[in-house]
Amino acid sequence: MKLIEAIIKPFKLDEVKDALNEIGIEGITVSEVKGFGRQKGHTELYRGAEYVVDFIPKIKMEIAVSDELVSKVVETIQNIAKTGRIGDGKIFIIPLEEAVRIRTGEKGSDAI
Amino acid sequence: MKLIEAIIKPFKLDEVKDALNEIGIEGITVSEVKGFGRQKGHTELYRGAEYVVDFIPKIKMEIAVSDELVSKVVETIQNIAKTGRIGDGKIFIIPLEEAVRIRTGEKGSDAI
Amino acid sequence: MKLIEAIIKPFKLDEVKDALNEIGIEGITVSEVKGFGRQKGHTELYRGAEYVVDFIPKIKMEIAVSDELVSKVVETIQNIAKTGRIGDGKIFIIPLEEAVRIRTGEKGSDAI
Amino acid sequence: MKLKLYLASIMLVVMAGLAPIAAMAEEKKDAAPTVSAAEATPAAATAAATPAPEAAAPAEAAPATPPDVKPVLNTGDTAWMLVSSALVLLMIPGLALFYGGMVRQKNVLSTMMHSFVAMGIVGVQWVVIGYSLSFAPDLNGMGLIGNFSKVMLNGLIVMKDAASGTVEWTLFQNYTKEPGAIPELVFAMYQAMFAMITVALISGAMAERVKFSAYCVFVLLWTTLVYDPLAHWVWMTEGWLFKKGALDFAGGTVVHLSSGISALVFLAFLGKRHGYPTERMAPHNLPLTLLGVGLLWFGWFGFNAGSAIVGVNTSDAAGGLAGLAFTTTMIAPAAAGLSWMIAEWIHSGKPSALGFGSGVVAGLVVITPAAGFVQPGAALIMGVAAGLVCYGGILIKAKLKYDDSLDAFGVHGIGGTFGAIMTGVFATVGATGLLAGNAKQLMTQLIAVVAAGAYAVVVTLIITFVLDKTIGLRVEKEDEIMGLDQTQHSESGYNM
Amino acid sequence: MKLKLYLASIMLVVMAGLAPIAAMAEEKKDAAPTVSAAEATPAAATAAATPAPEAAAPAEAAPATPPDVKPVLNTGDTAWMLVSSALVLLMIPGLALFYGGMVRQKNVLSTMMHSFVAMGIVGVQWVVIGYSLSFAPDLNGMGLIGNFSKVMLNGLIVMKDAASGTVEWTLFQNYTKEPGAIPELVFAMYQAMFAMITVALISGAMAERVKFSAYCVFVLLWTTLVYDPLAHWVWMTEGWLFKKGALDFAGGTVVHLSSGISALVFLAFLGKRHGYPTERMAPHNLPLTLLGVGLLWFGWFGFNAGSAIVGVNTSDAAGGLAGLAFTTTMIAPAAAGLSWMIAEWIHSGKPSALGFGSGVVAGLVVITPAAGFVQPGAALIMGVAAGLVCYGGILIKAKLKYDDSLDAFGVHGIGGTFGAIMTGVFATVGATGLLAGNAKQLMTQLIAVVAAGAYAVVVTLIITFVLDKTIGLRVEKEDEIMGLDQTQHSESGYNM
Amino acid sequence: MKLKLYLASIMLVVMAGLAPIAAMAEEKKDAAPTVSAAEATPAAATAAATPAPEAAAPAEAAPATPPDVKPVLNTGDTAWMLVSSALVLLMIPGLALFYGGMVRQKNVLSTMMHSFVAMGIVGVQWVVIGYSLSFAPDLNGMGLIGNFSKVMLNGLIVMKDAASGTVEWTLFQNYTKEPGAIPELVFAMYQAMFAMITVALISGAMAERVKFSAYCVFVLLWTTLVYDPLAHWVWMTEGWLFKKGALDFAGGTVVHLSSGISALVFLAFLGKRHGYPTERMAPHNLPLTLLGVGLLWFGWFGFNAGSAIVGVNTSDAAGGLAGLAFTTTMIAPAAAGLSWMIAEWIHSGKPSALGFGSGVVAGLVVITPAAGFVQPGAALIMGVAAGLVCYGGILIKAKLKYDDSLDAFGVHGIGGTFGAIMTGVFATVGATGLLAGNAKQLMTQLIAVVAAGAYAVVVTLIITFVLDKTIGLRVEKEDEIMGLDQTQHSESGYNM
Ligand SMILES: Nc1ncnc2c1ncn2[C@@H]1O[C@H](COP(=O)(O)OP(=O)(O)O)[C@@H](O)[C@H]1O
Ligand SMILES: Nc1ncnc2c1ncn2[C@@H]1O[C@H](COP(=O)(O)OP(=O)(O)O)[C@@H](O)[C@H]1O
Ligand SMILES: Nc1ncnc2c1ncn2[C@@H]1O[C@H](COP(=O)(O)OP(=O)(O)O)[C@@H](O)[C@H]1O
Repeated sequence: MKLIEAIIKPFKLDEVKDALNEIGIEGITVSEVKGFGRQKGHTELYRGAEYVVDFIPKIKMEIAVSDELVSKVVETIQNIAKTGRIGDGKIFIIPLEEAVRIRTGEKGSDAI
Repeated sequence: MKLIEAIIKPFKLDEVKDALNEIGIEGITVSEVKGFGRQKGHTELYRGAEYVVDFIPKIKMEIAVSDELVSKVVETIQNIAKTGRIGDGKIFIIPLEEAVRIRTGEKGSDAI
Repeated sequence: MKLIEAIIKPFKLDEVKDALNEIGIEGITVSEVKGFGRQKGHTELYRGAEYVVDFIPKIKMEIAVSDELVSKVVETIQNIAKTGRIGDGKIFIIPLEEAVRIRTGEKGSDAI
Repeated sequence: MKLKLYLASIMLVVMAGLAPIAAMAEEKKDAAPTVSAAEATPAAATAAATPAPEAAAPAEAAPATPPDVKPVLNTGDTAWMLVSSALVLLMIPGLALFYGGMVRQKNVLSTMMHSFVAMGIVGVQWVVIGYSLSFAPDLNGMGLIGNFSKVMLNGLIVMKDAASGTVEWTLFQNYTKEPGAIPELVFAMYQAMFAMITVALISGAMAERVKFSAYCVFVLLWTTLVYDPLAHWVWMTEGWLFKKGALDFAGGTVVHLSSGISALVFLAFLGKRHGYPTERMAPHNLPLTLLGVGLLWFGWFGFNAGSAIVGVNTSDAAGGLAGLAFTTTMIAPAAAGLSWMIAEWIHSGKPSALGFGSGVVAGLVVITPAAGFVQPGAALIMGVAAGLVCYGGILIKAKLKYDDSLDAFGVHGIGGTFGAIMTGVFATVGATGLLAGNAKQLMTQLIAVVAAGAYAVVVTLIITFVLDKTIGLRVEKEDEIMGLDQTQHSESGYNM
Repeated sequence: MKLKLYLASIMLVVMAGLAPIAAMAEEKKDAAPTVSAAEATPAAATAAATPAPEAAAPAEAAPATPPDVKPVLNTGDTAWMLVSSALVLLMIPGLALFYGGMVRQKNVLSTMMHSFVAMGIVGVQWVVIGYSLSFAPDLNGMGLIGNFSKVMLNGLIVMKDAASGTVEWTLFQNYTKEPGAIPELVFAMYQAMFAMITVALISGAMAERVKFSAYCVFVLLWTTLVYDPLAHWVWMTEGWLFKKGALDFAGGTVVHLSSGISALVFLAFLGKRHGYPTERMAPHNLPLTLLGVGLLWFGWFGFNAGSAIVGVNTSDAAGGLAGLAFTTTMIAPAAAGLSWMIAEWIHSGKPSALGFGSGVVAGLVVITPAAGFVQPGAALIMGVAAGLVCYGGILIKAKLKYDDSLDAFGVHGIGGTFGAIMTGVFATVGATGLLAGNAKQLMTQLIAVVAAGAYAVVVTLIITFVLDKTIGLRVEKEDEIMGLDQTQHSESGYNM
Repeated sequence: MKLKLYLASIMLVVMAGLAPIAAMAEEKKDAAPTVSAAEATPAAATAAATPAPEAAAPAEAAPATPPDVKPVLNTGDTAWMLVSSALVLLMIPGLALFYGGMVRQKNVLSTMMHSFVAMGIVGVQWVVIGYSLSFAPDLNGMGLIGNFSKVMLNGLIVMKDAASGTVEWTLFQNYTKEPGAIPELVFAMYQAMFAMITVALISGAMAERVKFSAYCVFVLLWTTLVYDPLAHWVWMTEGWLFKKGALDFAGGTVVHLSSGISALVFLAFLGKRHGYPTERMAPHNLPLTLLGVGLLWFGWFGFNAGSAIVGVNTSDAAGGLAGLAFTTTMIAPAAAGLSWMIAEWIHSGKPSALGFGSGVVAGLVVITPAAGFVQPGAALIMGVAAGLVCYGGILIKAKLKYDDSLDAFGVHGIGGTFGAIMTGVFATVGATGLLAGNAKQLMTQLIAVVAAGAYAVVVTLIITFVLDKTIGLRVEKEDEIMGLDQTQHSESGYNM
């Protein structure tokens, strides 16, 4: 199993989620993060002072999948989340040793 | 060492934390996440419009533990966080190559 | 490649980020987390009731790096984030199997 | 549980209190001269612009009697009463914020709705029946409730003096011999706002677990069965407590005591919130709460200084008596905010913003019954005491382990009672209290407190019991954990 | 699209409506006696303290004629009008919160700025030219617009009665024969606030996508070209709709109908928000919205009860008529909040807080034109209907699929129209409506509605068309997704 | 540092300014005729309902002298002053929001508490001693401070005219010969609110680092030693600046200049926030700040239009002069909001909501001393200038690198000074300024500014120095980083 972590642009969340559902992914965990990268932030004005907001709001998705699904999931995310402009984000693939469903105690691929 | 990542129902946080403390776990890192899974969200009403809120608020706990503690921790979380109803969450076990305590520079199991 | 996860004190974020930039790290993903550990929280007063707030606000940084950079990054974070007082935080090193840049489809070290 | 024991002992005290009430009810003939005597003494620096003999008139004149002088509109008084009415209305959103900021995020809307929906329900109830029950002529001459002659605000718009050829609006009739007056509709609206806010105060005890439908029915029943009669007793010239000379300038017994004690009764049936007291239930948005405090203080100037209109010793709504009530309404909360804050500073080590704000509200509650009866110095003392007493009031909660979520009883019940009694101690303007040598007034105040409290307790017990057995008071445990916003109203306060 | 079709049919109705207008314009000579007759009948329980013969004076007295009686300052009336002016001003921040809480977080400041900047732009415009266009003597005797004699509030501070040796402020001139009056400056300020808020209401339709620069220009043009003439038509004694006897107590047609219908026109050019209606666009901060409702209700007492000053049948701003308007302004929103809430409860299964709040606003809108003309009972009926009609109004949006973000048309357009027509049905105080046997009044109301609506539609169409072709109405799609706060104002609402 | 140099030069200017003061102090005999002459000219369109000869009376009548006419309560004036007092009180929560929204989340409560606790401390201080120091008869005839005769508001409730048999409240005594008046208690309360808010304004400079205990002591000392004397100088008929003819309608020098300049002095000891100016310190909740702007504007109508009561040329609180002050208080902030916004648009590329809001406050500050003395046109010019000058004022901060967190000096210090001086330029109503040919008035204004500024600087220096050496002004660095809410008050603003 792998844990796929994808950093994407917030407004793509709904589309990506729907696409993953379509290819059979049933569970996703999402959090709001701030990204620093090549994409530059904006400036803000307050009482004559200008602040550069150097982080960009991003969405982090975590998806545990069995090995055979990895490439399909990565591909899907890539296709949908891509706008072609800087700041589209990253996908990281992390080895996952075990997964447990708390409700039933199921383990491994059954759990996800 | 392993990094244990548990997605649980928010109102179980306090209980789980206390139980982990009891079995000797001293450090935990927690964040608020949104879960998509089998459990379905609720609908909201605004001016005649109905929106389906399809994510469920969840808590993500991250706990770095030495190998021998893994099963005990997993068991504890499972026992306490379980309500038996859909949406109880998952536990993921990720390999951890190294851990460092910033304050002292200690490494490995000493650091956690 | 490794995924470096660092839990640090919030007010150190800017310094650490700048230091990492200097050693050539271009991308970082940051989130707000709550830490439970040796450092103790504060109490709050509300209408005669006292609540102990037992979590401490922390910042979690995630940085994907190629293997050769790992030690440099860990060192940098350690140096900058260290105050010497309890609660300075942890650095975790997790194996990373693959990284993908969504915009271009680049893989591996090129992607980060 | 402890709480039920507590209630039982309250009931006992109440019963004991009913004896002297019955006894004194006999001597109501004597009451009128007592009052007018108090007014005639030069020591009572009254605000009446009319000579003393006429000042006694209100008590005598039956409302059916045609006016002796043609009432003339006083635009200044009317302007002030229009404003005061609007100010009291604003207190209700103020209360919604005060309460709403103190609950957990998942219940903010449901808590605010408790106040808002009271504006809706009581707003309609008051027009249909409430004003008539409170301020129409007495139903049966016993001073217990008004008749139905003013249902639908009937008769508040009529030609009053057709004979003289001038078309006129009905003016406020309590003081038919006064040369200046306000339209009765304005008075009716001013009183409407009082009815709205009183029941909303109770909701503080129910927050975070009450069923919305049950709450709505409660609002309607409580206002009709508890508030309307109490208002008649105390503020209508024919009410039995009014005739007995009980002093309640702007609602210490009618508003605060009655709502606070009813909150306690409701709690006995409702029970504690899930997780109380172990779970951390910190206020989710204190800036909203502080804004609420600000709006409450602002609106309270209308509440107290506007009440000069019902004072026995004044002809002017916007005159010296209003000035005095305004003054004490500035002093007491300022002093109470400080005393609560300092008590907390000493007791717990830090002065909290919520503590200061709560003290301000406590000061406002305590000065309410006394606002136009006491001198600035007395207001200062009452204010300091208010902060300390109500701070103590919320500490009791931790002892007795009942769960008055937002301290409706701790602040309004205790503060209202304390204020009503202190009025009997400190009164010097237009009435005399204990310190001015009139021990009888203090006794009258005690009777009023016990009578109003007893009545509120008994009727609320019945209402709550019935609701509990029928609709049910409380949401499911699961729904409570999910939050009332989602489960009762299908929405969430914030989407940030 | 459907929306354009809808607009086309509105235009048709409007054109059809212009025929009777033209026809009835001929009989304007007859209108005056009609009004004075209505006043003379005893059935019309009017508030005039002056005998009936003098009550007809306002219609006759040309503003240039020297006053017959030396005006005397009435401090009570002045106090109430000062307060009312401040209250109406407060409605604008209230509206900013009401609207601001309902948008997504990324647009909260831009939405609030729509209301705030209207205070700036219209505040200056009103002083420079607006007041004169609205309330100066008629430009050409056709009752269409004021002349330039009061530009820069010229002449509102002068010695009025130098002969008698006393130095005096100009008093409000509509009723020169009244013995009590207020300084005209106060009247000018009261009306200034109405102008500010009216255009701000429209912004609800534009939220989350309009370009800030285009909005600013729109505010200036719309106020000058649409609002100022309409105010002259309806509220100036020389305005053609005033002379025709159209009833609009506090702005049903001038304020709500005109802004609501103009919002709809603007939408036809502006288009839907990106993602509408599939994306979830839940209100980001409902406690702010509820606070906004509270401030709006509070301020609306100034809006409606303050408007007794322009009523034909009163000499007193702070008198019985104000009391009546205050009363109906309490009743209708209370009832409408409940009826909307209950409709939603039945229709969707849950009573939402936003629903109750929206109902309150709907009730306020509907009662506005009728506030001083109807009895409490009628206000109750109108309130209940208001909640239902406007709830229906927002459901239509889902059907027709236009994107009126915050329901400026659904609440103000539909509610304003409904209220103006119902005034012709329920009026019994100082005028008579259909139910009192005067079908003609209903016809007059329909004419006023059609005329004001048609005028607003046509002129707004032109303004919007021009702006669309020049500055452009809408921000770039990317900017819209990023949020207007960041892209139009370079700031963000929250940094938490 | 630069800041200390800056202060030193201010001191120098001040010293230089003292020379002409001393010089002109000699000619105070001449001042009175100058004023009365101005009033007598027909050009000065004054609001006095009394003939000119009597208008000069206030300056003559000693407060101990029995009144020549029996004062009669004017309910309209009283109503307006009651409302104005409440409005000014509401400005303080308004300020709490305005400031509270601008700080970082961790300091929101502590910042709001700075305003709220000022209500508590000054509320009590005013009653005990403050009112007497400010408005009791002169202590030693030098016009510097009041005596102790009104301690505890003593004597404000007495029978005033026992001889005639009527019982009466003391009325406002400045104008004993006026036939209409308000209860002195109402005047005392109105002034209480001014004292509260003035010191709260200073807190803007201290936000996010001051020690709460030190702040509380500062509030008490500053109000007693700086504010009370200044109020006596400028607003009491016996004050030396009042006698000299300095114009300050509603507090340009007494309130804004004094608080702004004191803020600057405090800063010299307090130092910058940790991380300033490199760290991003963006406002955490701008909707709260905008709401604060709305409440401030609303309340400011009481602040300015209520101040007609202290004007030399009026007998009516709710009359033409109030109307004029209301008008200018609408115009100036509207214009200033726009001019600040446009300046920013041009200068930084975007018009920010905070910019517009700050402009509104700047406009309110600048028009305050002039509100009842200038025509609408002048208000427009002053408003436009206000936005530009204060926008410049905050840019200076970036240059001089002091850390006035929320621009207490930049807006109130600079705006107040500018407004006071401009009053000497534009005054035409009830007084004449430079443009009306009276250069002397401008000189008088400069003297008042320099005198008030110098006095505030010197006394604040001493207070701050003492506090710094004893309690210490500033929290520990660690506490500052953790936030004042947690470390000073043991609570947190939000738990969301
Ligand atoms: N090495 C990295 N480790 C962790 N997160 C990263 C890394 N590089 C980029 N990111 C995340 O990906 C986001 C997008 O990266 P950026 O460099 O802006 O554009 P792009 O994805 O087009 O290369 C960043 O905002 C950050 O959240
Ligand atoms: N494959 C997955 N990858 C990551 N998170 C998941 C995955 N499946 C479930 N989750 C998380 O676990 C939560 C609970 O899952 P759900 O399917 O609703 O119920 P259950 O845990 O009972 O199977 C989800 O809300 C989501 O946060
Ligand atoms: N075993 C662990 N697993 C995950 N996070 C941990 C663990 N131990 C500590 N942490 C995180 O590190 C933070 C600092 O730890 P703490 O014990 O307070 O001090 P120190 O870092 O000085 O040892 C904690 O607040 C928590 O967020």
